[in-house]
Formats: sequence, structure tokens, C-alpha cells
Amino acid sequence: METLHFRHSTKKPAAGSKPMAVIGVVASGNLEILLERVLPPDACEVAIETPIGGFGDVWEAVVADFVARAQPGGLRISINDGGARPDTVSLRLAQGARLMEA
Amino acid sequence: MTLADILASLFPHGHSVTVAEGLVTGQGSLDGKPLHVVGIDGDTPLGVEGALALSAAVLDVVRAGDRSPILVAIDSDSQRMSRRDELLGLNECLAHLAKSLLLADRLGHPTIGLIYGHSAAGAFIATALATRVLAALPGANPSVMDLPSVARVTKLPLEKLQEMAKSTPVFAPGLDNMVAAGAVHVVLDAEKPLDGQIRALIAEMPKSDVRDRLGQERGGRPVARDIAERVARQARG
Amino acid sequence: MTDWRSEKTARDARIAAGRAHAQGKVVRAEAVVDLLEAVLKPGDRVCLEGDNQKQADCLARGLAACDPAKIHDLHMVQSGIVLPEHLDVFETGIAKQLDYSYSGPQGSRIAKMLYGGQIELGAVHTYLELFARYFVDLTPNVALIAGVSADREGNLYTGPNTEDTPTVVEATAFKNGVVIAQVNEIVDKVPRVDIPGDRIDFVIEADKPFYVEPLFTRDPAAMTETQILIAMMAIKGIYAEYGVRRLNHGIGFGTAAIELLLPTYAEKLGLKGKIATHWALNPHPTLIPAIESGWVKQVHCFGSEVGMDRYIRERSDVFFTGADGSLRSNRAFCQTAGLYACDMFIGATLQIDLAGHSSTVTQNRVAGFGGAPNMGSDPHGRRHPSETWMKAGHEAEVVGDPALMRGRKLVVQLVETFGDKLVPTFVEKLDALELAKKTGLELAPVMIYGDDVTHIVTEEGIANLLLCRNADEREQAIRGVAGYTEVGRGRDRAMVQRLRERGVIRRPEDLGIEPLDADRSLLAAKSIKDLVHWSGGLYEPPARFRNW
Amino acid sequence: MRIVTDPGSQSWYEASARQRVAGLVDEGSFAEFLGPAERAMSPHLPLFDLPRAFDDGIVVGRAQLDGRPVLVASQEGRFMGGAFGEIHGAKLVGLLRAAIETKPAAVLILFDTGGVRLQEANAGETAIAETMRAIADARAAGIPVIGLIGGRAGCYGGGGLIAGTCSRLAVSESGRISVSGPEVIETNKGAEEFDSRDRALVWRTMGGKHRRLTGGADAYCADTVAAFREAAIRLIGAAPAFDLAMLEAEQSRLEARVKRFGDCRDATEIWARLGVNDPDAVPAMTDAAFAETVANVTEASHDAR
Repeated sequence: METLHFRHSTKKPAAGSKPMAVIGVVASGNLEILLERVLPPDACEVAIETPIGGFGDVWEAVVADFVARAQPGGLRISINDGGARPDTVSLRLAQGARLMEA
Repeated sequence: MTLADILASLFPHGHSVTVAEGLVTGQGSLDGKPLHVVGIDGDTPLGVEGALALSAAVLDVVRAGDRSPILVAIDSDSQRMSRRDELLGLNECLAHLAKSLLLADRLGHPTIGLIYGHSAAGAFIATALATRVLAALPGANPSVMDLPSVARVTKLPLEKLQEMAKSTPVFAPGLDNMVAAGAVHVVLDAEKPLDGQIRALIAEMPKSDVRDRLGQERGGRPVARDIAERVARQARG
Repeated sequence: MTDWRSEKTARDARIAAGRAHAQGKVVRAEAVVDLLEAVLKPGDRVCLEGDNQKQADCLARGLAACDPAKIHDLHMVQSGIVLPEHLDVFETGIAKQLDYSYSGPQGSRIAKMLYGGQIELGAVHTYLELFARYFVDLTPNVALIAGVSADREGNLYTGPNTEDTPTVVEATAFKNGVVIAQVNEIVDKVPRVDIPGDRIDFVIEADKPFYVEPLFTRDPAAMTETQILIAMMAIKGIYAEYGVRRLNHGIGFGTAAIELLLPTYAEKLGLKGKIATHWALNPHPTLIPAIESGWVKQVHCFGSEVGMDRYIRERSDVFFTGADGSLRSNRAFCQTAGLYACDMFIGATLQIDLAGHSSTVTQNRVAGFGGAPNMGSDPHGRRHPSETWMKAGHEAEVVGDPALMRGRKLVVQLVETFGDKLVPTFVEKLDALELAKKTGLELAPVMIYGDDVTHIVTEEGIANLLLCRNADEREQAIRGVAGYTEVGRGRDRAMVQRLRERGVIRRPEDLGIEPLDADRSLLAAKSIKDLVHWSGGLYEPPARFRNW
Repeated sequence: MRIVTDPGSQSWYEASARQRVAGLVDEGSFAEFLGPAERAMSPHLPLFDLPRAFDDGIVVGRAQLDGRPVLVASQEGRFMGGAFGEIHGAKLVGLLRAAIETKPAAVLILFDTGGVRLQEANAGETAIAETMRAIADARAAGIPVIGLIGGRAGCYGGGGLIAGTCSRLAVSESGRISVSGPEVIETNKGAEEFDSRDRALVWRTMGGKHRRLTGGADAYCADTVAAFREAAIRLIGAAPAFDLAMLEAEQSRLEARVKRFGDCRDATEIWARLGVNDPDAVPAMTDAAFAETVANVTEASHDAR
């Protein structure tokens, strides 16, 4: 298992007030994302556990694009990955951010 | 120990226990009171007929209402793997056998499992694991799945699994690991007469299901007890 | 004196030798080897019919069992190398040369044998090329074909999977060749005559019916949100944009998703009757909801599909059927239709490079071409206009006399940026090049050349290559939809942004599509069972696709 | 454009464990115990280089169903096949033990499991035994335990035994209940015994319709969350006791089944003997037609469970 951590600062806090949300399922080619509103409003942390090593650059790019687009300030995001493809990761991140808006 | 050795050691004054097609039924006398025996011998797989024969024997004991103890002696294969058994609802038959033992227990019949050979999977759950206290004799070999099969399913090399099995009792087959998990309460001493050891077990029946506490103490199930208690605590609100 | 009838004489001798093992035209299954050894000559050109859905498997076993001392050095000319026996004959020396089109399941073995020199390869063809060569310089001496039933006169019913049979028989029977047919049963009267009996010389009742694989069945239960998103973009950004009515679909999940979105998503966009009305296509089960909703006017088929026979019989307004009611397919005609009469080919591929060349070759597999390049190419000989064709043509060419401009066929690649096991779809260099070098192929097995591709659709967006004005733009347009692959991450961000402003690259949001709306609830059918319901119980899926 | 669907009409088979719970109980009433944020994850899977799930593949908690308090457990069949690992099993055991104290109107178990998680086999197997004991205790205390089966992974292995211990079971057409899975039988006994790729055979042998017709399940529902909700509410009100009389009745019921159908090779023969007019038509029957068929089969409904 490979563990990755990314820390970003955001210009805005994440929309909404929901304290916690979980989306997705850990399965082959899929992943589970836990979002918790526990950080300062200008910070976002993403922690990933993945069984597939060697994709750190890809994760970094996916997370950076997500943070730039969604501005998820205040969120600690934890990912259990089952070998998802980057497009699936992006989609789940976006779905998670939408859930937190509720 | 063979079943005959066990019965001889358990009932020095004789017994009526018989084995037919691998199914064990009958009784002997312990301290002048009946001790009923049901079980499976000879590494026999447990199918629909076997399960219902054993449950019938258990319900006969319950019907008598005398709160006499029931010994479930097991040397079985796993459940019988066949299209016919599943067609006929093997899951119901095995569950029914387990429920019969659990009802007997609730109605005051001490239930004692005794694994002296092999057992696995559904046959194990429906019989020995459905008793209040499960004892084993040295040399017993309970398992969920043997390591070569685990290797096939998990796609891990057998050598690696064998190495892992030494430090991780949670997945490895064998008596020691089932003891560590708390599933087997106690390993009996084959050198001493069994009647006394069974008598002691009956006298000291745990009041509740203590298997997760044993698993925690013995290290075979490090977190189950704590998790179950946390859930229960939150449920109590 | 020149003998102008030597072929005829030789043919008569072969027939006479074969008759020793036949009663009239009928040969028992046990006598197959004797028959073949009597009819075949060393060095013969032989077509052993191997289609997608219909294999002359009894004859293949018979050929493989022939004595290599008697029958050797054959030149096999057949579209499909599909069964193990198709290659066994090269190991024993029964066959030596090979010209073929497609070798799906035998792809890695054929690569090994090419590499080892056991096969002398003529060429890997597309279907239409091989069929064409049957009539020019690769005419079979003997054709070994398959059908469902025949009568004692040899009148043949191919069943719904007619596929290659008429083409093979045409070339063989009318040029002094011998045609041997295996059938599942010999009957007094065939349901319909697909091949007249005077073109069939011998009929064998096979020991068991030929096996049919459900190659074109895609289970809606396995469709992902990403595939649905890509399908939405294709419908809105290409089908609607160009008004594509006449088309061919590939057989992947992406195009199957499009089929399932027609009665839902496309219907809401008001596209019914405006797109996807006339098809060159196998009878895909996933097309059933669109047919039932009145989207589809007409479908011509290369072959059939397992479980679709009853449905097709009851939908003869849509499908081509015989007087007996069952489907009549024909690969050569349908490929021609796909090449010339369709305005769009849309399908998936495994690898795309920076020039847009694509290949389904993976390391160590020579899968061949089949018909995808026939459909997935711009036919320069086309002379009839359509709105779709002209619009694409105008996008590609902006200077010159309008009267001299011609149209373009839309050739669309529908891919996810990563495939199974995180293997990137976009690469700097196709594996096909390496494979060609290793196996000594003169041409790298490129499925669709970059200059034929007009659009690439991924989950990141649509790249319209028609609008690219030079190789640089083309490369950046491809990188711009290549997602998080190395090729994608290597993009020139500023240039990609400019291409987006020009509409060369279009993102989901540029098309008014919210990626989070790409949900399985959009699928007209979410399971095979739903397809059965749509068909009114007429579709009978094979057992492996059932969960009831 | 968004095609909005009523959560109740969502496919049970397709829904995740969490979606099933959310749609099953009264809206917004579910409160999870040991939720994902508590990160109670398997200590064992990392040894096998396998990813973990925040809830170890089972969601447990309390909710209201039709206004009454219930405890709920929902297995996620897509995570490790919904299999029982140490934490997964312990969460279910803890929930059932709590039921005996808190006396909810019912405990609902949304099965979706292949059985024991091999990487934690001993813990999983023992947890299944603990679960069955806890169910017996809960039932004896008058708390109905209702099983709902219609997920991707089916209800296999020890899951099948737990299901057989429940007071009542609801099943959909996609649901499968069995001890040995088709692949396991094929691996051990050969394809002649069971061709696991013959999916129609799989469903005839262990699928929802067969179980319902033979009384192996007490309700048959359409594959929607709403249908399962309705079935659960109905079954809570009709839970049999856990006593000697019930077990004697079950003994007779199962013995009669084995005697009557023991020589049948295929489910269609059993259905014919049950009085179904056109047994071959059963797999393709619509839910409504099947409900009518079941209504005419006396063996399908009983209090002997």
C-alpha cells in the first residue's frame, strides 16, 4: 500500500455547512472518499491510501485540479483507493464536494 | 483420539452412542444423569439429510425437558457441496440445526462442542460453533479454508502465506489459530479421563458469549470485542 | 494446343475423387478426413470459413486431422483465424501460407508463429480487401463453409449469420473451385435458399452444431458513469451537431452506452428522427430500447447475434429478413455500406498516438483488422453528398473553390483516457510499431490512420481534428483531451486553452453538460433483464448474461 | 438536464449499502454507529496489500421504520464481496447484542455477502457463530430479525446460515441464498455437478424465485428500495416465535421438503410438484405474475422459521 498526502491552501471555504460526507465504495477500479469539515477555511488536506504504487504524479495533478476548481477550503479529504482511474477519482471528488454543499 | 476412544473415556460404564453414515447420536451417563451425544464422525460432509437427522435428535432431547447436557462431537468435512443440497435449501437445514442447539441452550441444556478431528465452514458453524462452550482435543484441525486454497483465491504465493500464518492467526487454519480467535474455549488433555474434564466444563459454563473476550485476550481477534462494545454503547445511546 | 479448360478438368477430377466418399453430395461426418484428402491437392488455396458468428469447425477439425504427407503447403485465405485448428494446420505443415483479416482469440499464438517462421504471411487485410482479392489473385481452389441446414441437392440455409458465405462461394464456385459445406442438419426442404445447390459440391452433417459466441452483447449493468459521460458528449457534441443519421457503431461499451441513451438523454434533447436512424450494424441487444422507442428506421447487419433471432423476426420493418422470416446478413455488403453509405463511424480503440493513429494491438498480439478500417476511413471515392458529410468537409477545408470541395466522413474515436489496470490509452508511440518490427510485418498494424480520424472523445472533452490546421495543433488537441495520462499532462496549457476558445477542444461544460449528471439512471436499460423487458420477451439472452 | 428519480424506485441491486439504508427507513431518520469518520478499519487487510474501507463494508445504526425504532445493518457487497471480516462481523454482533437491551421494533439485516473474508477467516467465521447466537437471543426476547436479500454478492456461505436464523426473509429476483457458491461447487466437484457459467441454472437453484416458491423466503419484492421497505414493514408484523413449537414445525417442514423433492435434479421439477402450471416460464415471469403463482403454492408461506 502506498500512502500519499497533499496540502493545499484555498481562496475560498467549501460551500455549504455539512460536517461530513462519504461517497463511493472501495472496489476494484473504484474508491471511497470521506470529506470532513475540520480544517481552517483556507486549508485543504487530501490523504490517499492506494494499493497501486507509482502514480504519485497523477494523484498530485488530479488533486491540484480538483482543489483549483472546487475550492474545498476547510475540508480534510481521505481516500481509500481500490485502483480507480484518474477520471473516476475526479468524478468522486466532485460528487463529494457536491454532497458537502447540502 | 478416535470417537471410540473418546466415548470410552467419557462413559467408562458404557453408552448407546451409534454412528450411521457418519452421523453420531445416542447417550451415555455422566454422574448418573444422561449426557446426550450428537455429532459427525469420519470427516463426513454435512448435507441436508445429516443436518435434519442431527436437529431431530437435538429436538428430541429438548422435548424431554430434563435440561440434560448435549455434547456435539465433531470430525467433519465442510458442508456437502452439491447442486442438490443447495436446491433443497442447505442454508435452512444448517441454520435449523444451529437454532435447535441454541434453543436447547436457552432452555437450560448445557451444550458442549468437542472437536476431535477436522471441521470447516458451514458444517462447523452449524454444529460445534453453535454450542455454549467449545472444547478441542489435541490434533483437532478446524479450518475455514486450507492454505493452498487461500493462496488460489487471494493470488498470493503459498510460501508467503505460510510465513504470514506464523505471525497472523486471524486467517491461518488450524487448532491453535481457532483457539486464539476465541472460537475454541479450551483444549482438553487427552492423557486424562474426559468425563472429569467435560464435567468441569458443564459446571463452569460461561454465562454469556465470551468468545470475543477470549479472542482479544489470546490475540487472535485483537479488535472484535472492542468494536462490538463500541457499537452496543452507541446503540444504547 | 492451349488447353483453356484445364481448371474445369481438374475440378471434375476432384469432384469425382470426392464422390467416392459421398452419397450424392452428402458425406457423413466420420468421412470428413477421407473427403478432404481426396479433394485437396498440395499447395491449394483454401478458404476455411471462420466468421465472427459462424465457424466451419467440423471441417476445421477434419482438415487438421489430414495426413500432412498427403495434404501440405496449403495457402489459407480466410477472414478469421479464430479456432485453434486454424493454426494447428501450420504447425503440422498442412498449411504454409496465410492471408487473413482477423485473429482475435488467436492473436498471441499467431504472433509467435509469425515470429518463429511457421507461417509465411501474405498480408493482414481488412475484410473488404480480402474479399476483393478473392476475385483477383487469391481465388480459393477449395472453400470449406458452414451453414445451418442443407437439402440433399446442396441448397444451403446459412441461418441468420450469413456473413462471409455468399462472397466465398461466389469466388470459388464460379472459378472452377470446389465448395464443401458443413451443416447442423440435412433436411428435406431448407427454410430459404441462401446459396443455390448448384454452387455446393458436398454437404456434411456436422457431428455437433457450430458454436456461436455472443460477441456483440454488452451488459448494461457493467456501464460506468465515465462511459455515460462520454456518450452524452458524443450525442450532444457530434450526433446533434452534424445531424448524423447514417452510421456504424463499434462494439465497445462506449457506443453501447450511446445506444442506451438515445431513448432517454437524446430524446430529451429533441433529437428523435434527426439522428441515428439508418444503421450498418450487427443486431446489438443494446439497440433494442432505441428500436422500440421508434428511433431506428433500418439496420443492415454483417452477421447476427446470439439470442436476437426471435426479436429480429418480429421487427422486419427494421431488419433485413428472408421470406422465411429470419435475418439475412451479409458481411461484404454491410462493410460496403459502412464504407460508402454511412456518414459516421464511431468506435473505441486501445492506443492513440500524438498524430491520432490508433491501434488495438497490444504487445505480442496480432489481432488483425476485421472491418474497422473499412468503416473507420474516409472513402475518397465517395461522390454523393449529405449534410453531415458536407459539414465535416467544410470544417476540414476552408480555402479553395467551394464547388470543388468535397465532404468528409466522420471517423470518431470514443475512448477513456485510461484502460484496464490503469494502462494509458494515449501514448507517444504505438505498441504496433514494435510488434511490426519484431514479427517482420511490412506495415505496422494501424487500425485507423490519423488522417482519417475526425474527432476524439474522452471524458475530458472532444477534440475536433477537422479544425486543426497543422501538426502542432493536432498534437495539442489530442493532448488536450488525454486527461491525466503522461501525454495529457505533457500538454502546452496555453495552446490547449486557445484551441478550446476556437472550439477545437470542447469540455463538458462547453457543451452544457454537468459531469455529475452522468448517472446510470440515464440508461434506458440498466441490465440484460431490462433489455428482455424492452423486447417484450423476444430477446433471449445467453445464459451467461442472466441474473434471474 | 437531470433526470430526477424517486429514491424509492431506485434499484436495490444497484444501490450501495448506504443508499439502501437511506431509502429503506423513514427519511432522514438513520443515525450511524461507528461511522466512517471513526475510521474503524481492518487491521489485517494491509498485510495482504489490500485497501481498507472506512466502515469495513458494513453500515450499522438506528432509524425509524414507519415511525417505529429499528436497528439496521447493511452490507456493502462491492467491498471485498461483502464478506465477514473481524470488524465487519463485530459491528453486526454488537448491534444485535444491543437490540436485546434496547428492544427496538425489529433488527433489519440487509445482506450482501459472499461469506467469510478469507484474509480474516477465523475472525469472520467466529463472528458468524456469534451473530447466530445473538439473533437467537434477540428473537427469544421477542425482537423480530428481518433479512433483506437482493444485492450483487447474494447471501452466501455463513451469510446463508445467518439468513436461515432470521425471523423472516424478503428476497428479490436477483437475490441468491446458498451456502456453497456455484464457483465453489464447480471447483470442488466439477462442471458436471455445477456449471457456474450457466447463470440461468444458478438462479433456478438458489435465486429469489426458487427460494420464495419453496418457502426459503417469506416475501418476494420487486428490485426497488421501496418494495423492500414495504416488505420489511409487513414482515415485522408477522415474525414467528423462537421456541420449541416453531423449531418442531420447521423440522417437519424441512423433512417434508427433502422427502418430497429429494429426487429432483432441477428446480423446475420441484416447481412442477408444487403445482406450478408452467414451470419453465417461472424465470421469465414478471413480478406480478410471479406473485400470483406464489399465492397458489401452499408451501411458500409458513410460520416455521
